[in-house]
Amino acid sequence: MKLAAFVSDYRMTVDTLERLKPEKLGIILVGNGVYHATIKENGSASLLLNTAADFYALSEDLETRGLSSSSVDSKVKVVTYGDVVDLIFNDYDKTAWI
Amino acid sequence: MKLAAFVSDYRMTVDTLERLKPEKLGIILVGNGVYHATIKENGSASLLLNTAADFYALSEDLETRGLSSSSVDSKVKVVTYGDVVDLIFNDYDKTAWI
Amino acid sequence: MGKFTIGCFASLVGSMNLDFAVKLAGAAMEKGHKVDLWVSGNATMISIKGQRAFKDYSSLEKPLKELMDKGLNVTACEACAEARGYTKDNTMEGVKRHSMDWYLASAFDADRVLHIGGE
Amino acid sequence: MGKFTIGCFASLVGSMNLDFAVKLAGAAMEKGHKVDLWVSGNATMISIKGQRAFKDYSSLEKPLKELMDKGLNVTACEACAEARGYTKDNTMEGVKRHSMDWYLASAFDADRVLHIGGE
Amino acid sequence: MATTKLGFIVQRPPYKSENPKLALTHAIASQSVEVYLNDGDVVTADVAFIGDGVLNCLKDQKAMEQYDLSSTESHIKMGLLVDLNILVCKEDLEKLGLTENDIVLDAEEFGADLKINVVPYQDINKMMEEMNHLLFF
Amino acid sequence: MATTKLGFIVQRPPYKSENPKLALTHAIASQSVEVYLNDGDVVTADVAFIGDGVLNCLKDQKAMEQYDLSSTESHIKMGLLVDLNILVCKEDLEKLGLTENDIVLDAEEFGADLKINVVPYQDINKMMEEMNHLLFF
Repeated sequence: MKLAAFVSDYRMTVDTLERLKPEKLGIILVGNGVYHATIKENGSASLLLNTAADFYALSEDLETRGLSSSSVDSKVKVVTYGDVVDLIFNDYDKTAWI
Repeated sequence: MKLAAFVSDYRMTVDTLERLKPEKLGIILVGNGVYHATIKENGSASLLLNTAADFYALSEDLETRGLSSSSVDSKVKVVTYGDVVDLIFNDYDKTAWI
Repeated sequence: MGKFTIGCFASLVGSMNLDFAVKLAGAAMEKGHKVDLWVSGNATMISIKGQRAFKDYSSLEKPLKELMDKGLNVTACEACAEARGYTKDNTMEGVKRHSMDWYLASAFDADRVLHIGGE
Repeated sequence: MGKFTIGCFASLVGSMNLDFAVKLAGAAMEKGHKVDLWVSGNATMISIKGQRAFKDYSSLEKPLKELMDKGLNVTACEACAEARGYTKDNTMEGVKRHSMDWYLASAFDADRVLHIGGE
Repeated sequence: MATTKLGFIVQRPPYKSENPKLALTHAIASQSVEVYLNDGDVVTADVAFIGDGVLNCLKDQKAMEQYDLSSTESHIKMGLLVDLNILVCKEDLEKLGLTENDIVLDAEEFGADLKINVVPYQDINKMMEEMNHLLFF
Repeated sequence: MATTKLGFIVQRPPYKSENPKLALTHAIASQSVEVYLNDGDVVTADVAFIGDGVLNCLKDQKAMEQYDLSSTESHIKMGLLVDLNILVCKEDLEKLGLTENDIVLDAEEFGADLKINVVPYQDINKMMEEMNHLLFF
């Protein structure tokens, strides 16, 4: 399957994401999930970004939190709500809100 | 200060508890916090129980979750709502719901 | 263009997951998709009428109504609503109330389903 | 015997923190303490009248009323309630509504304060 | 005549959020969905407990006695009664120090034929592949 | 004539729960509490951001533009305007790779005299010791 997984937390309380093994995985960072795209805790990028996946972060939620697109990790593509709709419909066939 | 700290989560998303340094610390496990008193993850008791503190677990919340008092770690005293009131009023002077 | 079923279980104020659901519904409709929004659990809070729009709180009555005017189909879980004291009388006009099978029926012929859990 | 101020910000159904607050208030009153219960944020959900008591959902209207009859003082944050569409008209009898300073005033002469945050 | 398969994945413990219970009540609603569909059209619901979600399956939950609230255990039994396929992750039970003795396995007292399936995670992964849509709780 | 000191400790990030904002609005309410008290009686509120709570202090939050919602940043500025003592944990800022340049430090545009105090954690610990009651958000 081609799975679009939404991450809306910075501190995750489940280990589901590391166990899912879809043929294609997209991780869409929304809500407080966007901190994974920008915060370098103790100097290191979020471990989440080591997952074998394509990464997206919602522009609107970055801006809401005072995070600029320039601080987003190079692995992560900044997208809008409209882009998220297209990702869901065109690039993936199932979704998971983790 | 003498602090009664309430823990209501199994997966904690804050590190506050390890940083508080009151003269006397009581950790009262309520809600899903009671899993710390019983679950041996990968064979080990919860790391929380290594904190220098007195531990209590709410009997009503253990029973709600199907956890028996006999499975509670020996460091933890099983208490009732009435006992919690007495702890708050008699043994501690401040509270913290972590 | 497809059918998109969004289920949301998060509260009106707080996690902003319900704000996300409403905005995503709007973005999907702009792209020509048909959208069903199912609210259950604490998300039934969005169905009550007369939410006062303070700037300090998420206030979704207005954006929801605008999207419903454009064809957004919003249904609240009846039992979840009633348990919280949201009766038929204090439900926002245009929001339907059904039992949980409505959500599954909406998913039956949906091209995509996004289920957003609760807090 | 002392004065105990409990503040709770968690939703009516879900985390069970509000169930905890109500039970703890009852246990404190049984021991002769005077209890003020402040509900703010999603906990204002407890103040709405006509919650239907299904066994599948926390239903706190009845236990709350029983405790109020015995002297429990319950006050809801007015702005938090209004933002969620809980008006004076649909508020449970006996529950007061004030601005946030009421909570601080209650804490002023409280012997103990337990503040239970939201989800 | 078509079938849509929904997979309900419960990844969190009970009583902290309403999620696990709502997963079950929604999955059980697959039994009555026909009123909205054409003859022969069907929605099926499979339920899997993974991670801390397996804690929902502990037996002897006394939520009714303590909080006047139906237990998640009783909802799982209702699920068996309406013949839902319910999977519990074996590795996650073991990780949390639990055995099949600790969890609800059947609902014989209600006359349910089906039993809980304690299975390796890879079986749950396979189930997820087979579903049309996934709902994570 | 008595003073009760309340310490508001914010330990979680903004916009995931209402907690951080409610901490500020409740702390600001210390300015109007006298209506309930006798002459000379006072309630004071100190606010501390620790752990991920320091993320509330990031500047240029565009919550109003994006979600029609006042930002936590604007609430912090309101707190300064009514002369609340607001502490931000230095170690936690550093841990998250943030500097004083990244956070709101004053509310000069509203005429506030007070500034945010970026302090070592031990100063926040000391504040907690001095308070009569603590409220963790």
